[in-house]
Amino acid sequence: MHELYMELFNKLGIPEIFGEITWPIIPFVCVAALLIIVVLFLVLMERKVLAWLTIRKGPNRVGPFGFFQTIADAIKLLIKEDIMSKDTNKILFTLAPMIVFAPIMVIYGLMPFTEKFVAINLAAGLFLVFALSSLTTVGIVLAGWASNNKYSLLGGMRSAAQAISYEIPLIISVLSIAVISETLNLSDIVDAQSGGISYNILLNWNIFSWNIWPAFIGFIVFFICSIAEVNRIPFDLPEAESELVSGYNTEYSGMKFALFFLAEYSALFIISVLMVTLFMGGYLSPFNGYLSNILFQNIIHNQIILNIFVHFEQAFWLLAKTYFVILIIMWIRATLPRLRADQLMTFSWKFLLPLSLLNLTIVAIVKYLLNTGNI
Amino acid sequence: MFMEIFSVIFNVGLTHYLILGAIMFCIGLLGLIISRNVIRVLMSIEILLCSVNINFAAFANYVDINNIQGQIFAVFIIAVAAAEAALGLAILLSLYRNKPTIDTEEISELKG
Amino acid sequence: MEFFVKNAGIIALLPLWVFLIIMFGQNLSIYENKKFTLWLTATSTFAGLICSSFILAWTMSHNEPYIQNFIWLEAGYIKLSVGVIVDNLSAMMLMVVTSVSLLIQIYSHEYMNKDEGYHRFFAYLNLFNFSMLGLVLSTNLFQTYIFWELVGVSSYLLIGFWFRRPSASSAATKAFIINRIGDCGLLLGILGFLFFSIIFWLNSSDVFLGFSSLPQAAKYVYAATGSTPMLYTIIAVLIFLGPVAKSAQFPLHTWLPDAMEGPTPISALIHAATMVAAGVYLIARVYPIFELSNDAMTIIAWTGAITAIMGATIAITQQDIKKALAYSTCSQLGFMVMAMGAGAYAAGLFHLMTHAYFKAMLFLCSGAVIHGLNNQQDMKYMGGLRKHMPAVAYTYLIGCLAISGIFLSGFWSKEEIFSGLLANNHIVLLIIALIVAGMTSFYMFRTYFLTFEGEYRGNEHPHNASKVITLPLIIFAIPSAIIGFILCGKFGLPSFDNFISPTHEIVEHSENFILPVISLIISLAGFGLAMVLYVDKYRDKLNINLDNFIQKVKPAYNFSTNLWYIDKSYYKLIDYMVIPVCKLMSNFDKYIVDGIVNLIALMTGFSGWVLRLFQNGNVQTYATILFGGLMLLTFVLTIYWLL
Amino acid sequence: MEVIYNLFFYLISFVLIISALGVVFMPRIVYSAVSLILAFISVAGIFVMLNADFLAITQIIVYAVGITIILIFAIMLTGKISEKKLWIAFAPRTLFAFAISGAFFVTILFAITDGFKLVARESNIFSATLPSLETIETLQTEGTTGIIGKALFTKYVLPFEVLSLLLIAAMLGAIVMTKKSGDNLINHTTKTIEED
Repeated sequence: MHELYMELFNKLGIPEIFGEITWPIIPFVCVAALLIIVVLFLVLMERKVLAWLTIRKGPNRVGPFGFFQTIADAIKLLIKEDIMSKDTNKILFTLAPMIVFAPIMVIYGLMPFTEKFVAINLAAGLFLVFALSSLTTVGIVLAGWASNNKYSLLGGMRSAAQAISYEIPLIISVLSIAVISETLNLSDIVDAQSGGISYNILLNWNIFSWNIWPAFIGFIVFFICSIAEVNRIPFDLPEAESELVSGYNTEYSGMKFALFFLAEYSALFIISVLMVTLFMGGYLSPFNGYLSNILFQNIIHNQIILNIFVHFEQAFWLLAKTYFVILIIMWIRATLPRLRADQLMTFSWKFLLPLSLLNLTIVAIVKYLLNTGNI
Repeated sequence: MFMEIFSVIFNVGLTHYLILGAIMFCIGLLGLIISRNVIRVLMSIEILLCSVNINFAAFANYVDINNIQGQIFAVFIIAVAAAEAALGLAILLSLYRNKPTIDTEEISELKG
Repeated sequence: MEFFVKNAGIIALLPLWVFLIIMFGQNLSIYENKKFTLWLTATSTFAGLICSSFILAWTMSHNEPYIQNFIWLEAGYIKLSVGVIVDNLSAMMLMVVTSVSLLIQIYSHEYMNKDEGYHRFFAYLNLFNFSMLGLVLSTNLFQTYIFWELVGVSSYLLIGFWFRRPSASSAATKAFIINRIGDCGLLLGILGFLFFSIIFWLNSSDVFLGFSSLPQAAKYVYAATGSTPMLYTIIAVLIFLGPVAKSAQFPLHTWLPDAMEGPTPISALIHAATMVAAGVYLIARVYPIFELSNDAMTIIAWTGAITAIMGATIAITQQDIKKALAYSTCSQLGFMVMAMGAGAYAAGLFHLMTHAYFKAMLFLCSGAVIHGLNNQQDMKYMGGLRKHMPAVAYTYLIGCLAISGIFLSGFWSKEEIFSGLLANNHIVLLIIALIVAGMTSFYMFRTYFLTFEGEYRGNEHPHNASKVITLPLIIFAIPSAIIGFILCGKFGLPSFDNFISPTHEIVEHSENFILPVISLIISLAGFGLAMVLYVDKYRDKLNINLDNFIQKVKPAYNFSTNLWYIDKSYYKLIDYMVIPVCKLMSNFDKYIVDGIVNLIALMTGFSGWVLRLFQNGNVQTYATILFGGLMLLTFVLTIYWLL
Repeated sequence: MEVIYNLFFYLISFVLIISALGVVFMPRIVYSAVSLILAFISVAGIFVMLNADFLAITQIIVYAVGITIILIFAIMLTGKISEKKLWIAFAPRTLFAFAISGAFFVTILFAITDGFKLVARESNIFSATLPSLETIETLQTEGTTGIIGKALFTKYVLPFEVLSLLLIAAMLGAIVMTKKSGDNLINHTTKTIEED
């Protein structure tokens, strides 16, 4: 791909250096497009799912079954007047949504959507994901402060406290994954989950070697913490409507609000992708090998085309698992009430943190025994 | 002659990083002394520590690439800096509670 | 059995753990039930006793000692180590210490039950056990010294147990200070010995100052100091100073009678059976050093002899039952040291063992009496107690018979001492020993008759001792009675001599029956004299007036009641010699040393006043000064480095 | 590639120096904090250029997030005062500070460049050159995490443990110092809520 791209520059007579500089930008362009599409779909999905769960109809006016509703919403947000109240801190008020949104966009580039579709394949990718996702907290706090509104400030402070508290069990539970697969590279983590537990028929299915089995407690902790990290019900205290109007984004409107909105839904998506990548085999199929190999190998004999099919299948598996997880998160939103602030903290420090440490200990012991061959 | 000097200056090596560290150190030092705001003093201390980290990482890269001991020391410094920031905030808050000011000109309890 | 030997250190460490547990936990609610402390202590000591018996059995069949060492600290080429030695000597001492201490702990539970310092008492007891067992198990002189001091500390703590009593606290201080004199000598001796033998230890495979190479080391030192045999004798005598203080030998014995201010179980355990015997034990351990110097041996023997006769003469006139027993202990220790000095190595240790049992029992009996009479110690107010507390009386009688050498265990050990003295041609010492034996018999039966026979002269109503008190007494009575006979080595029975000194050449006793018969006669004579003088019936019959009798020997009597004027002369010495010197030194300190210090302080104050001008209270100004200095330093160094 | 590397260095250094100066000279303390975030992220960039990926990420997670949030909290908790413009101090020490840091910089520069010599740098210890391409290749594909982890748990395990003690001590110290006297730490939150 890289050579093809460079050849293009050669043919057009542009110096190669521009090619070198622009080459790393291309994945980000793809990622940005992906992000927009995903968020548009997620918003629609959320409304439909919530409607379904609460026995309502949901959006049904724009387009067939209301499918174009979110596009209409997006247009509304874009052309809305951008209001900024008199006493806000103009610079920070503008900067905050960007600080929130930018790291999440970078995280998209780190995720292995298929075997090849990874914009940045880093050795310490997993670590970077958490570094970047914690950066959003700074933006939220700044947004709350810059709004010059006490509800916003409270929302921002709560968000910071919550993010810091829940990040610790989250990272410790993820640490167990690093222990199991002995790497921080996300693609390698996915690859380490292939192969099943034995060569027997059925037992060689990938589903049996997913990390969810050895680190089941860690998975539970991760699931709870990830809901808290993306500030969704029942952990949506930073933007609790009944207490804080709308938390840190009370004063925001128009494009800046759209950025928060975008960041929120893309964070939901990305944390689900991460969960799938770490615990549920990522883009791997749950069976032994890929279905398209089995289905088409007698029909298509060109290996390259077959590989393309395999890539699409990998993307399919990833998205299928991801949306399954998202569905559960939405289901939880429709079911559970909001927690109280002190319950939130107590739950994290007194329950999740010990649990995650327990999980890490168990995983480490099992790993040690496996490595020394005592089991 | 001019091109030679230009290439020496332009091609980045260890010296460049060390100079960068020195600049950062001097800025941090300046901030440490001239700020009137205690929080800004804390920030300046962080900049000082960062400048040291840059030097460590640079030495690790150019002198000790196989063991990267400089990076390990930088990790230690980062951890100590975190502890220092937390304690700095705690001291600041208890100071603020006893005497509601964060102006360094007004804090002179150490006067002998 | 190997297991117990390899882990012999556990015996010493168990009491330490118990000490820490009790000490740090004594305010916990679990300790409200005092039995918990007792169980903890007694179980640990019982475990120690079991281990010790296994170790004893092991040593019966092994001649080579088991030694285990860890390097403890290294200073240059000197490596000091701690470790565990298991040989016949330490096995015997382990057995004695653990068994005596177990019985005494059970006894103390009842004796100290009403005391508010119950837990403290048991904690100290465990500390003592730890240090004593550590002393016994030491592999080298250095470790011995450490535990020697620890033993002294626990003794100090226990003498001053009732520290609110001025007499007790001053007795504790006295014991501590006098022991310090001896320990100072011991340390100097050890250092002197190390100084001359350091090359030997460097070439030796043994640890520094290890006991197993001590004979060769002693020979080496003897050769090294060959030109001045005086020097070797001084070293030996300095080492002997330790035992002199710890075992209450003649010039430094004054602390032991005062130490009776502590609780009676302590007097029994520490100041009769074990700690004071540690001195004798040390003599046994470093015997190779003494053996080489005839002068040192003579000094040791004569010290022992003087102590023996002095203790005996003083004990005759004591009115306080515990004081009488204390001087008796003094005298018996003198016996042992005399035996050691005269070359009767095994006999001394044999007497140590038998003495440990019967003297512990005697003290416990006296404790029972004191307990029964609500802390009445004066024999003037006793008498006729046999009717009130028969078990105590009969065990006391057994003890008296044992110590006086009338058929029971003391007879056998004393007989060995006598024959040892005879075999080494110490006729003068033998005569002294025989006289002391007679006096022993006299004063012991005097205490017995004054306490248990005749009419009751006190005011308190005597009440009988409980079972917890009498049970240890009865158990003690068994070894007190028979242990001498069992180990005497005659009539086909096992020989203590063979057991304890397989490496030393055994002195062949001349098997005559005259000496035992003489000693028996002398003891019986003492017994008869005591009966005549102190049993009312016989006294009335022979028409003897005790007061008149005392008037007749007034100078001797005064000499004895005034404790040979030793204490008084010590006080005079301190008043007229030590205190003036101290005053002089104090004045030197006050005016010259303090003057210099004050001058320096003034200068510091002045410079502080100058420096204070820089302290305007702003931290950043300090930072400016600091970094300014750093900048100057960097600048100078850079210039220096580049040019 | 070399040119790009150099250009990136100058870009990041420029941002870093400007933002560091911003930290010191911004009139409002909140802007200083934002400027500080930028400085920290630039330092992370410098670390990436020095093949220190683990260090760069640690820099972001500890400095750019952890410490910055602490500082922003401090700004917010002392809000009333920090809104007053507390800028640089007009005191004699400010002049001294400029002189000292200037002289310091010149001295260090003098030392680093071996007396302002631009070319002859081979003679001193700083003559180290960029390591071989293979080493960089392996470092970039495998990352430095493994090396640092191994070193931390073998050679530097004692400092590492001491560091954990230090962190615990700092945490406890911070809690004790910020606790109001008479606070019941454990039930504080629930109690206030019950009172409400």
